[in-house]
Amino acid sequence: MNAIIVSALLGVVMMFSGIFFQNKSIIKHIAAGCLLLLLGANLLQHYEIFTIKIDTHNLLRFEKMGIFFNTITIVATLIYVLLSGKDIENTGVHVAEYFALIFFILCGVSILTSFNGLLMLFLGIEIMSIPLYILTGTDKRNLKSNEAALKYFLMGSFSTGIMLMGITLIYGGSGNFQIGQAIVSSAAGTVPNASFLEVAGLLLLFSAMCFKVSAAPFHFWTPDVYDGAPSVFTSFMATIVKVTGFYAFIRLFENQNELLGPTWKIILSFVIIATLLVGNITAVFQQSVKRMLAYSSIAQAGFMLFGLYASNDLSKEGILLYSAAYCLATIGIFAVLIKMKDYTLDGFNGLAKTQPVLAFTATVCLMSLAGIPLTAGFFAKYYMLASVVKAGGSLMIVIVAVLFAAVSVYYYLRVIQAMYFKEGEAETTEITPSFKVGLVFVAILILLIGALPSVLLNYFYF
Amino acid sequence: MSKLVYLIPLFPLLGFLINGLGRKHLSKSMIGIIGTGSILASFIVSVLVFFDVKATGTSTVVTLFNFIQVKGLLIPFAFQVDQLSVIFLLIITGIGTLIHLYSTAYMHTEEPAHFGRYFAYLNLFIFSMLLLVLGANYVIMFIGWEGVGLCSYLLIGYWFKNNNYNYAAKKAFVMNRIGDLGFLLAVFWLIFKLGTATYSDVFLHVDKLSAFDITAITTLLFVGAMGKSAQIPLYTWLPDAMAGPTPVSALIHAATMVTAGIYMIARTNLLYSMAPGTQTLIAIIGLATAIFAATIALKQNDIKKVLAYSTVSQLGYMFLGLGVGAYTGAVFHVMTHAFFKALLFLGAGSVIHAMHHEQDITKMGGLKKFMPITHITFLLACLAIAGIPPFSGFFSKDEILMAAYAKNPIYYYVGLGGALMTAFYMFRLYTLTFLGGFRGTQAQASHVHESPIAMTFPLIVLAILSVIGGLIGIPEVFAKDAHSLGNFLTPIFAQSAALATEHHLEASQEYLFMGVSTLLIAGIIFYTISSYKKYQSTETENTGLAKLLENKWYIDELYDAIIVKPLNAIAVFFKNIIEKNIIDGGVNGVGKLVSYSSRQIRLLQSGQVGNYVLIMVLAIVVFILIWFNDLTLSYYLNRLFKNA
Amino acid sequence: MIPLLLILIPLLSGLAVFFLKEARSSKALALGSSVITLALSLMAVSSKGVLHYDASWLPGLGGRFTLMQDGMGKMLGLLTAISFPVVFAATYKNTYQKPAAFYGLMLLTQAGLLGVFLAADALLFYFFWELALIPVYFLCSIWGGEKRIVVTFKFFIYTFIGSLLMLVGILFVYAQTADHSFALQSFYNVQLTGKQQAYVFALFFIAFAIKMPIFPLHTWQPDAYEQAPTATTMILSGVMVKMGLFAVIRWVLPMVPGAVKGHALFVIILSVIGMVYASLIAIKQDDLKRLIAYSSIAHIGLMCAAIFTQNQIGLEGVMIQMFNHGINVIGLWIVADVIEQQLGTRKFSELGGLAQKAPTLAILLVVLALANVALPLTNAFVGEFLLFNGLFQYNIWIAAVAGISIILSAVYTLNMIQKIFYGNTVEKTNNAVEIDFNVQVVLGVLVVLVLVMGVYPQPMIDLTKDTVNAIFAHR
Amino acid sequence: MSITEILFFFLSALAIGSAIMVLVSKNPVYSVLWLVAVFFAISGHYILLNAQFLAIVNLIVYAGAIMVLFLFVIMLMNLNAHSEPQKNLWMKLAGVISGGCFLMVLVSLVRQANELSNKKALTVEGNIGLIKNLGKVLFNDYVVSFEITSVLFLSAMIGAIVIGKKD
Amino acid sequence: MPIQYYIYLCLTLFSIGIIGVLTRRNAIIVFMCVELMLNAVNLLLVAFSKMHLATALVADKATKVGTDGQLFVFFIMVVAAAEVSVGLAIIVMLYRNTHSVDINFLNRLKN
Repeated sequence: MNAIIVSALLGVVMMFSGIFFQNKSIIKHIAAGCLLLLLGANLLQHYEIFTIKIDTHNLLRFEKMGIFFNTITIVATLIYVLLSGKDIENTGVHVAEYFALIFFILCGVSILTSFNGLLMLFLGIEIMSIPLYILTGTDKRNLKSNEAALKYFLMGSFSTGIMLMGITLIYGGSGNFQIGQAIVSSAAGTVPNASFLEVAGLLLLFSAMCFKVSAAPFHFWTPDVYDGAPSVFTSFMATIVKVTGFYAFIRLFENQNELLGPTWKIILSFVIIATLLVGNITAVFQQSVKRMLAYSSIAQAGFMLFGLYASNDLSKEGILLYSAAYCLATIGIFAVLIKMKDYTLDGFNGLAKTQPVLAFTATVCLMSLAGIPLTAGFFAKYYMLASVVKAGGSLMIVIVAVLFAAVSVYYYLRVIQAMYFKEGEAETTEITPSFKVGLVFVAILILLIGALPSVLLNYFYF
Repeated sequence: MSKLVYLIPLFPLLGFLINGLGRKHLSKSMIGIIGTGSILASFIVSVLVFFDVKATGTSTVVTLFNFIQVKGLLIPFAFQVDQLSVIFLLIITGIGTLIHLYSTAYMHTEEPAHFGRYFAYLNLFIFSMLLLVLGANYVIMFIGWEGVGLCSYLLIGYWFKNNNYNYAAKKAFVMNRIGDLGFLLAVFWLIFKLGTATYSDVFLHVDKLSAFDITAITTLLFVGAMGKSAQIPLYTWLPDAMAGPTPVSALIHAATMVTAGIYMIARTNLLYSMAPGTQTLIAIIGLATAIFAATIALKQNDIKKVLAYSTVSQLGYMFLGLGVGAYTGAVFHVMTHAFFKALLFLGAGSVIHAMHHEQDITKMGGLKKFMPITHITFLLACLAIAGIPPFSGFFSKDEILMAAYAKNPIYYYVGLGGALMTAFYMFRLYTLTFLGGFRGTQAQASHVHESPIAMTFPLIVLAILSVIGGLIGIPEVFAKDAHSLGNFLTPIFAQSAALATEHHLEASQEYLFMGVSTLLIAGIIFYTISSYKKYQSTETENTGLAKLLENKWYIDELYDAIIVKPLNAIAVFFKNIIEKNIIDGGVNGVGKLVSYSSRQIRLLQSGQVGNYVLIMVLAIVVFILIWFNDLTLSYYLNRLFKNA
Repeated sequence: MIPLLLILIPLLSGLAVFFLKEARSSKALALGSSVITLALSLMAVSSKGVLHYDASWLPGLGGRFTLMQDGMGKMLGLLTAISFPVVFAATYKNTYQKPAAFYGLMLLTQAGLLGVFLAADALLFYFFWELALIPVYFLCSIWGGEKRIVVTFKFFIYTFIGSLLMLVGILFVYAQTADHSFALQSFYNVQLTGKQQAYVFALFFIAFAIKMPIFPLHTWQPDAYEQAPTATTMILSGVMVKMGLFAVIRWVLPMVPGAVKGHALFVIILSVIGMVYASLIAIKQDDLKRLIAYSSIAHIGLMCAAIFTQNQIGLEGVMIQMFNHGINVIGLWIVADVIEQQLGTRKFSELGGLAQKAPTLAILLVVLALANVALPLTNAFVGEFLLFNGLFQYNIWIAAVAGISIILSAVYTLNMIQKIFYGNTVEKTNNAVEIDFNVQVVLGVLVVLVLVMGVYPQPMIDLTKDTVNAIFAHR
Repeated sequence: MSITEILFFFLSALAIGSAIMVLVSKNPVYSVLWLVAVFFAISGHYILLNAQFLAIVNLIVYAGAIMVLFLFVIMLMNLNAHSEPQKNLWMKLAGVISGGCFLMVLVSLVRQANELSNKKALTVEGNIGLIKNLGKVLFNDYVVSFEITSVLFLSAMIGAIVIGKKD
Repeated sequence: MPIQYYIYLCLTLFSIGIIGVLTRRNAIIVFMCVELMLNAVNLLLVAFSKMHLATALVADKATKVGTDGQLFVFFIMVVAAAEVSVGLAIIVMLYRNTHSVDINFLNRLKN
């Protein structure tokens, strides 16, 4: 509860900070301070030192894992603000409002990590989505940004409709807004003796959640929106918002494996493979790094879906690690990308010569995204695959996944090639030393988690 | 004394090392002394060992260390000294010494570094050859076996600036390798069945081998012998090997290395005696080679080529001997052949030396008066090889032919035909070279001279040996137990002798054959000398059979067409088509497929919200359909993703 | 402690080299560190028994930092430890842009390689497997030849696919282990059904087959060897291809004996096809590096086939041949490098007559080339003798077909010698000079090793005997 | 046929008919008006189901506020039938077919659902839809979510300002 | 009333909403169709709430079963209102820049 309340309040604080401080960079620092505050509040609850206790009438259910996930998102946001804060300032005039919206989104994140029942899920998702529609459209003069905002909004509200229909059907079947209680499972291999309405509702809900986490074939908004949105906000959308969607998704469906029967796995594998296929294959041809990253985020979603596919302890741990690894790497690479004058691959040519630190950290981030050992991304992918194997899932789908992972190496490496092996004068905007320090910190964090993932998992989580 | 046998290969090895490493720093005379001296030392030790063996009559195995020892296989680095190896030791070191001596003079025009290289190679060759004959198991023999092949390669390509020589060297090595593969397979077979490659163990446990095993092993070993001893179909390298310096031809390609096959089969005589099928094969191939090579030799004009084909032919006789079970005869012929063929080559070398590297006999003639010693020794050698009694060749060849008759009279008649051809081409060679008028250029005429003492001394020694060498193998018909070589070797061949059914010819029949063959050969010799004495070189081209013979039956061309060219074609096909297009193309194809599908799938991202929503709706419909109906699609998907 | 130090020294010195500025000091540090590693490795070889090191690493996952150095580990550790100083010394005069990065990456590669050979924990093994790959990617892409980027890219993705499949295999086995551990012993003790074994075998073997490489998964190799900087190529072909062979012996053979038996014929036939195929292609190569590359494919094919014959003689042969092939091929690459550095070409059609200009080089190369064709009394003979023996005991006909490569190897090796050294000098070789002293020394050392190992191979056989016995005892 | 049923069918027909008209009207203004009609019909259904609170809210919020907002925007943009873009026929057909598929699949599913047999929705009976009852529950059990919606509104407000305000 | 009637009605309205999204190009109309979908959902929720109430009333006369369904409708309306304000703001912004609300022209971002 701490995080929900504090983030909402801090959002209001940020709203008003715009009135009192005209200097934009002060606002950034305030935001960073507020984030630290939020982190503190969340950690207080994590270590059970001080918790705001409110009777939620069973609408929210707090568990250690969710709170830990909050910590991850808050830290990621903090890093994001520290790295890209300057670029948020440059996006438009309403800087304080942007930060306020970010805090509201974090409020939505906190709700989604603790929802109990479909009502809070719905509200959480909307609280997270509506500010995003706005953030997407903040570059008002830019037609791409406008277009992205409208597309995102239209498709987002459409998916909300689908989701609500799903919720309604579930309600019709079970009489309440909890899921998965009225379904009676029967012998393996046959269709469970479930309420038809409820199953249909679950499928609709599933589709809507797929939309939110941009799983194929509901992913179409992702490349366009990520591409059109101002890069700073793409970074935020692609990381914190996305992994939260996953967390909610898995929280929602974690017990559905047995209940929905074997057919469920087929649908899920279909979605996973389609996601991996679309994300990885399409990314190969992209010339714009930003758009490539958009597709790569779809591909990463495919991997995260394995957590849903396996749905066991390992996959929950894995999704935490995956979130951390993915957020770090993506925030890092976007922070570099934002500094580039040219977002195309050729724009990165020779970056290693002009900006060795940037190139090195970008390489670490890309390697982490590609899942190469000794980076955090490896263990993230590792957990996902391991959870499927451990759950006795199909080995075939794991093999397909690793083959696509190899494809992903192809496009990630192209950026590294451009930076290190190609001739060119990559142009960047002004790079401050503190920015470099921040990047190196991110890179070290990635490598540290890559070498000793148990530090993250055991020390904080258990 | 036999315990010191390791000294025998050690000296040449030291010689090789000193000459090889110090070739830039040593003077030529020093190199010559070291090279020749090391072999001489070996020879002396060999002689001592010989008398030791002769006295005790036992075979000794000296193990130096364990070469390879793994579970189930022990291959010691061991030497075996017995009657057979001692004979070969004497031949190798003895003739080796003479040829080293000869080389110091023959090669005197070389630069010191190359001179050193030459002697290093020669020493290395002697070392390898000694390993070959001394080894107490097939693996050590194989070490020497390949080692001599290597030295042959190095020496044929000694003048490495000439690419033709290099090709010849390569050809020799590769053809030897083909044979070596057979040898190796045979060794593997032995190890597989018996778990050992040591002679004594193999012969002790020979009863564990099935008849098929024995036939296969012996055949494969014989393939090895084919390569090394230049038998059909692997003989073509030997004539080409004449690219090397002439002493090398004398040592390697006449006296020693090419007889390794005979040594090996003689060593393995027990197995061969147990495999009559292989014996027949050997006899037929040997005989065919003898005749075939003799026909080619009839029409060759290069002095060394004639001798090369003659060597091939003589080797064929030796294999005939092995094939009919006359192991002693074969070894005997190895020995006599070593004497007279080395002599012939050295004589030829002397001639070539005198003629300033002219090798075409049609451009020689009348050298008798310029080079008396060479002439006399050469004539003696020719008589020996032609088989005129009492020269050495007569006894050894006769022994083989008699044994062949005992086995199958056809062998004898064909073999005799070969012997007649031998007489013809040898005396054609002799006549064209030494008799008649000088047909060379004026410049050559002014320079023709007898060779220095270092060259003529070996000639004289070998000539003596060629003349009297046969006396150690006087046939039984002349005197009981006169065949001292046979007696000496008895322990080696005792087991096969026990297997073979002895059927000697009647003494009268034997006399008859000897007489007739001697008369025929003498007739041929007279005919040849008289017809070629007045020879004048004509420019007319040979036709018909003569042309066929002059071009060696076009065997090289045939091999080129049926083996080399197809192999090259396949290699090119593999390289340019399979590798580039299919295998690498397949790999790249996957990459291309990915980028192609990338471009196609990308088009789905049309930018149209309507299309996006359409696909989403359809996906939902499909999901519901999959869940609620056991559609064919879902059935297959189910099968596909069933748990492993 | 020695196993840990073996990995740590190159790792730390590799990281340290990155921070050096001067070429001289980075070279010196790299050489010094590699010599220390060599000394440590010799200590390991001289010590008795199996060396262990164990530390906690991933408590939640069941992965531990476990190192084990048995006979095979000692032998390959020695090979790695010898290779690097040799390579550094032989290429001491080569100049690189950004030398610090070059030597740093090389040392990281060494750490990765040693880790692979010592790891006794599947996850750790996988880590080192990749750690060995990534520096090579950068080495080849930055300092390689003209087509380096494309070629290295292919190489990287190719091997990466393989290692990902191996990862799946590791995960699968891990899930089946009784104690949910990645430890080598747990993997050995795992009970798998026939079908599971087949899956695991396929997953592991593809990774290793790509690394070796086995026909038809080999096409990355000639390109990569050709384009990589020669110092890296030496490591690639001298040591890195051994990773595949090593891994099959260490991880596949004892873990899924049933599947190995079931697929042996298939693998052997592939290997033998590869041998003959690669040999034939080698005959037609005009490029020295590509020739050596294809020759290497042929040799590795034989070793792979021998592993799958599953008899003791063959396996002993693989052990000794892994070492020998490493030594020989590094020597050949050094020669290739010397020629390319001096004359600026590797094409046979532009070479010739070098024996007149550089007789020492010619002699050294001839010895190495003869080792390449496995002539007796060179080291490779002992190995190939045992390998063929093993293969023969498996199937006579396959051994006979494989034997063809003995002949073909003579053809292409002699071709190479002839075209480079014999004949008359041509335009490019007219002004050639004898090689530098440091290269002479290095090659001399290698040649001595070749001969010593060829005459007296027993110590090496004894060194690896324990591994072989353990594998056969396990079955 | 009871009066309830007659009302039900009438309202349903009105709702569906108006909804279709929303789609087919070329003039956006008409579409808005037809949509208002749909909302009225739905409000009628609410009343029929004795959900008085929702009926009123629906009228006020949807038909009143939201639709008027729409109407204002349309009028602001001066959109009319002439400026109204039309999709090509195939796209329309594809849209109708896929929407029809969606409907068909769900309807057939409902027809198969056993658990719905003999289930009825109370129309007049039951007073849970009264403001008093709803209010009690809302401010007891659902107070947290009610408060949380304030965050939603705040962000929507900020959004409208950020997006709508001319820089 | 049998619950099926309500389900069919609402599904029909929902599908009409979907068809509208698929067939219209005017962003405002598309958005209106989404609103139509939401309303269909609302009605269905109310119908279900009364259905569950009917079941529960048999056992307990004072039951409050079904309230949650109607409250959910309330929250949907709240959210819809918020969405509309943001959505219309976005549409207006776009119109200001392009003078069009045709979603088919929204194809600067593709592939």
